[in-house]
Amino acid sequence: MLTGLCPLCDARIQLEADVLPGELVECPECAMELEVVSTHPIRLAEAPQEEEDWGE
Amino acid sequence: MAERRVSIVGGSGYTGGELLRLLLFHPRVTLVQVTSERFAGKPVYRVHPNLRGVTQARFCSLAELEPCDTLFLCLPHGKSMEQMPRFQRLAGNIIDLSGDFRLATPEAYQKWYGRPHLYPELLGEFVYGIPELYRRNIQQARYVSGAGCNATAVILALYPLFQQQLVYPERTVVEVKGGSSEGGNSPSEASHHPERNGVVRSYKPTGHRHIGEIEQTLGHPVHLSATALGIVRGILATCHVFLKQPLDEKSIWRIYRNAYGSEPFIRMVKERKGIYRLPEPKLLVGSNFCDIGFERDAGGNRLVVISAMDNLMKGAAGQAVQAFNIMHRFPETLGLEFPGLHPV
Amino acid sequence: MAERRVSIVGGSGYTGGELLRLLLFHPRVTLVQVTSERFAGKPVYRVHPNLRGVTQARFCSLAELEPCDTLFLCLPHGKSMEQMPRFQRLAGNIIDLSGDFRLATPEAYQKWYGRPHLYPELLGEFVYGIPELYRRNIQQARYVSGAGCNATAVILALYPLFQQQLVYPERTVVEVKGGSSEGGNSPSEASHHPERNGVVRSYKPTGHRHIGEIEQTLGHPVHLSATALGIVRGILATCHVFLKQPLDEKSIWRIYRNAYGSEPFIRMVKERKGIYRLPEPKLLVGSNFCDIGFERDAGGNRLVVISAMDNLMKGAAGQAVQAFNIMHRFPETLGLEFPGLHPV
Repeated sequence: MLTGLCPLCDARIQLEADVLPGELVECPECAMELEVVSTHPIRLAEAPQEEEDWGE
Repeated sequence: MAERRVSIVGGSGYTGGELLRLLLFHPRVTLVQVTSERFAGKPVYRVHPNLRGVTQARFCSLAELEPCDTLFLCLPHGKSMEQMPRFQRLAGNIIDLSGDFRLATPEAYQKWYGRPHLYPELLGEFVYGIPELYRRNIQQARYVSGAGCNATAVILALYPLFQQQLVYPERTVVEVKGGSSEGGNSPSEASHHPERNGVVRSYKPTGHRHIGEIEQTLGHPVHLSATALGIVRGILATCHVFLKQPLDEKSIWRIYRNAYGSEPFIRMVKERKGIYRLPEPKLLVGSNFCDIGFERDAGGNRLVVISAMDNLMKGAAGQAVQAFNIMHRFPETLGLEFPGLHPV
Repeated sequence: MAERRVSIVGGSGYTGGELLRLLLFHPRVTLVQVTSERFAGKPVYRVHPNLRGVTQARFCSLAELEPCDTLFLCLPHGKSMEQMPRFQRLAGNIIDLSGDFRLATPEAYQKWYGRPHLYPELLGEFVYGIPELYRRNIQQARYVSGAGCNATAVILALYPLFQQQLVYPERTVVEVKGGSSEGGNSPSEASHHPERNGVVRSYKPTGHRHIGEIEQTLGHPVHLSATALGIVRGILATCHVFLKQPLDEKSIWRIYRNAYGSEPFIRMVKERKGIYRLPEPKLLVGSNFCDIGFERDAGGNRLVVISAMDNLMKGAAGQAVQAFNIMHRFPETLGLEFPGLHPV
């Protein structure tokens, strides 16, 4: 397993050893959708997505 | 870890009933007695109908109280201290859920409870019962005083920021929103359903008694208002603090993760998606969780910290059992595993 | 009694979520998989926020379903039967919470579910999952079909009277009052809060689908109406039956005590004093109890029988786990001890 850091909340995220750049991962703590930018070293960035309307 | 023989003094109120529910299912507790002057001799489910068929236990009067290992006191403020010497003779450990031994000085007690303290010399013997802040003291303690429900919600939300002096304390503004069970089970004009249902009632815009405990623990008073809502259980504390230095989201996460990351009963809840993105008290009904979230105000230096809990659980009976587990080296979550319900 | 490897098919709905909560804390269960097409790969607490910090389990897709000991099916009506042969290959025991295998004949299924049954030959292999009536059959069963929530409330209330032919069946009138969680978690115009909150909505005055199961079990159809209230969980069934012979209170108590006296999850609630003198559903939220009470109409031969339960627990997930315990010779109350909360 590889470990990446969430760019938003700094949580440690466990990634499969064979994870590929471009794969989408979800941060277990802040539910942010993240994109694997690089694997050596592991770098994660906010995946481009529009925020759902919360309906209020 | 032998079983503990435990009794509840004042078991007919909502807090006493919740404690009874937890202790009846606690694997290391033998429940000896539950006192109630008004219902002495009656079965407990007469007052706590959720316990129908669960127990045949009956209330006894305070006069019949026998020695035991641990006494939980659920008496009204003022009644606890009145008989404390007698309770000390009856049990090696005491957990008092009233406000009588929360404040460290007789002056503070006079100020917030409006009467002189009868046993000021005992105040130092009680540890303030918030495990996340005082776990080591509780481990050594003979006597623990349960913290107030609103105080617990505000203290847990703000303690990491105040401890590291990251905010201007005197500018802190908090509004706690709570339910009708905080008022206890005696009816009044104001709790009559047609008057009470669906309200958004500013019942304590200022002068809420829990400010005393908050000031004592955070080192500063906070501007606190309390609003009652149309729910029965649940507290949501919305805390407005003003940062001395700008902090990005990641550092705020880090501050709270360092403070509470390994706590069994605190969950950080701040999510970008889903229905429940920030703490929601209704999800915590019956559980011992305190959920904490936050949001930075992009425009300035305001940080809004939000905490939620069940006032009868983490705000009273649940936290008392958590302290009980710590005092007797039981696993801290023992008997407190119920995760809450959804939908509810 | 070895552990059972268990999976849930369709775990993202309210019933699936409640089942997940119960099975996560069941001491004899190893939870293998929880499927959801819509949320495959996502953590389960994304959809069931009360499970935050309780489990790191993630949904998988139905295609990834592996063999296990027991499969709980929480798919919409029609979806369960579509893939039943595949589920039969994957697990020795199946508990289906949909309506697909509740009715004994394809004709009844066509009538109440408006579509032909795809595997009529399998109908006979499923035992109708009300333990209080079919405990022995369930003990021998490979497959159990969970009963409908309203059907369970009405059947348990009336079975003793119908079984002993003490009433005029065709004159029986029942109104079940329920909450919004019965409708599942997909939003609609009618479930939009400003429209749904505080309603007393006659959503099924006639033709409620559960009549089929009730008729099949009691041997007679009943006149059933369903009303939706401003609660989330909870059912109260008010049943009006008309006695052939006059019966005094004592004999009615005796009839119900003989039928349910030793049942772990049925409590008779009929008291002269206190706030909760007859069954109250809000007290049962999260518990597996069905409370039953009654009152004779002094004027004539009408008897009003009242039953209450949590539609997601005794009316669905709780009763499914109760059947699971019976099928595998576990203590029937295992994992179902939560007594409900008060006040709530």
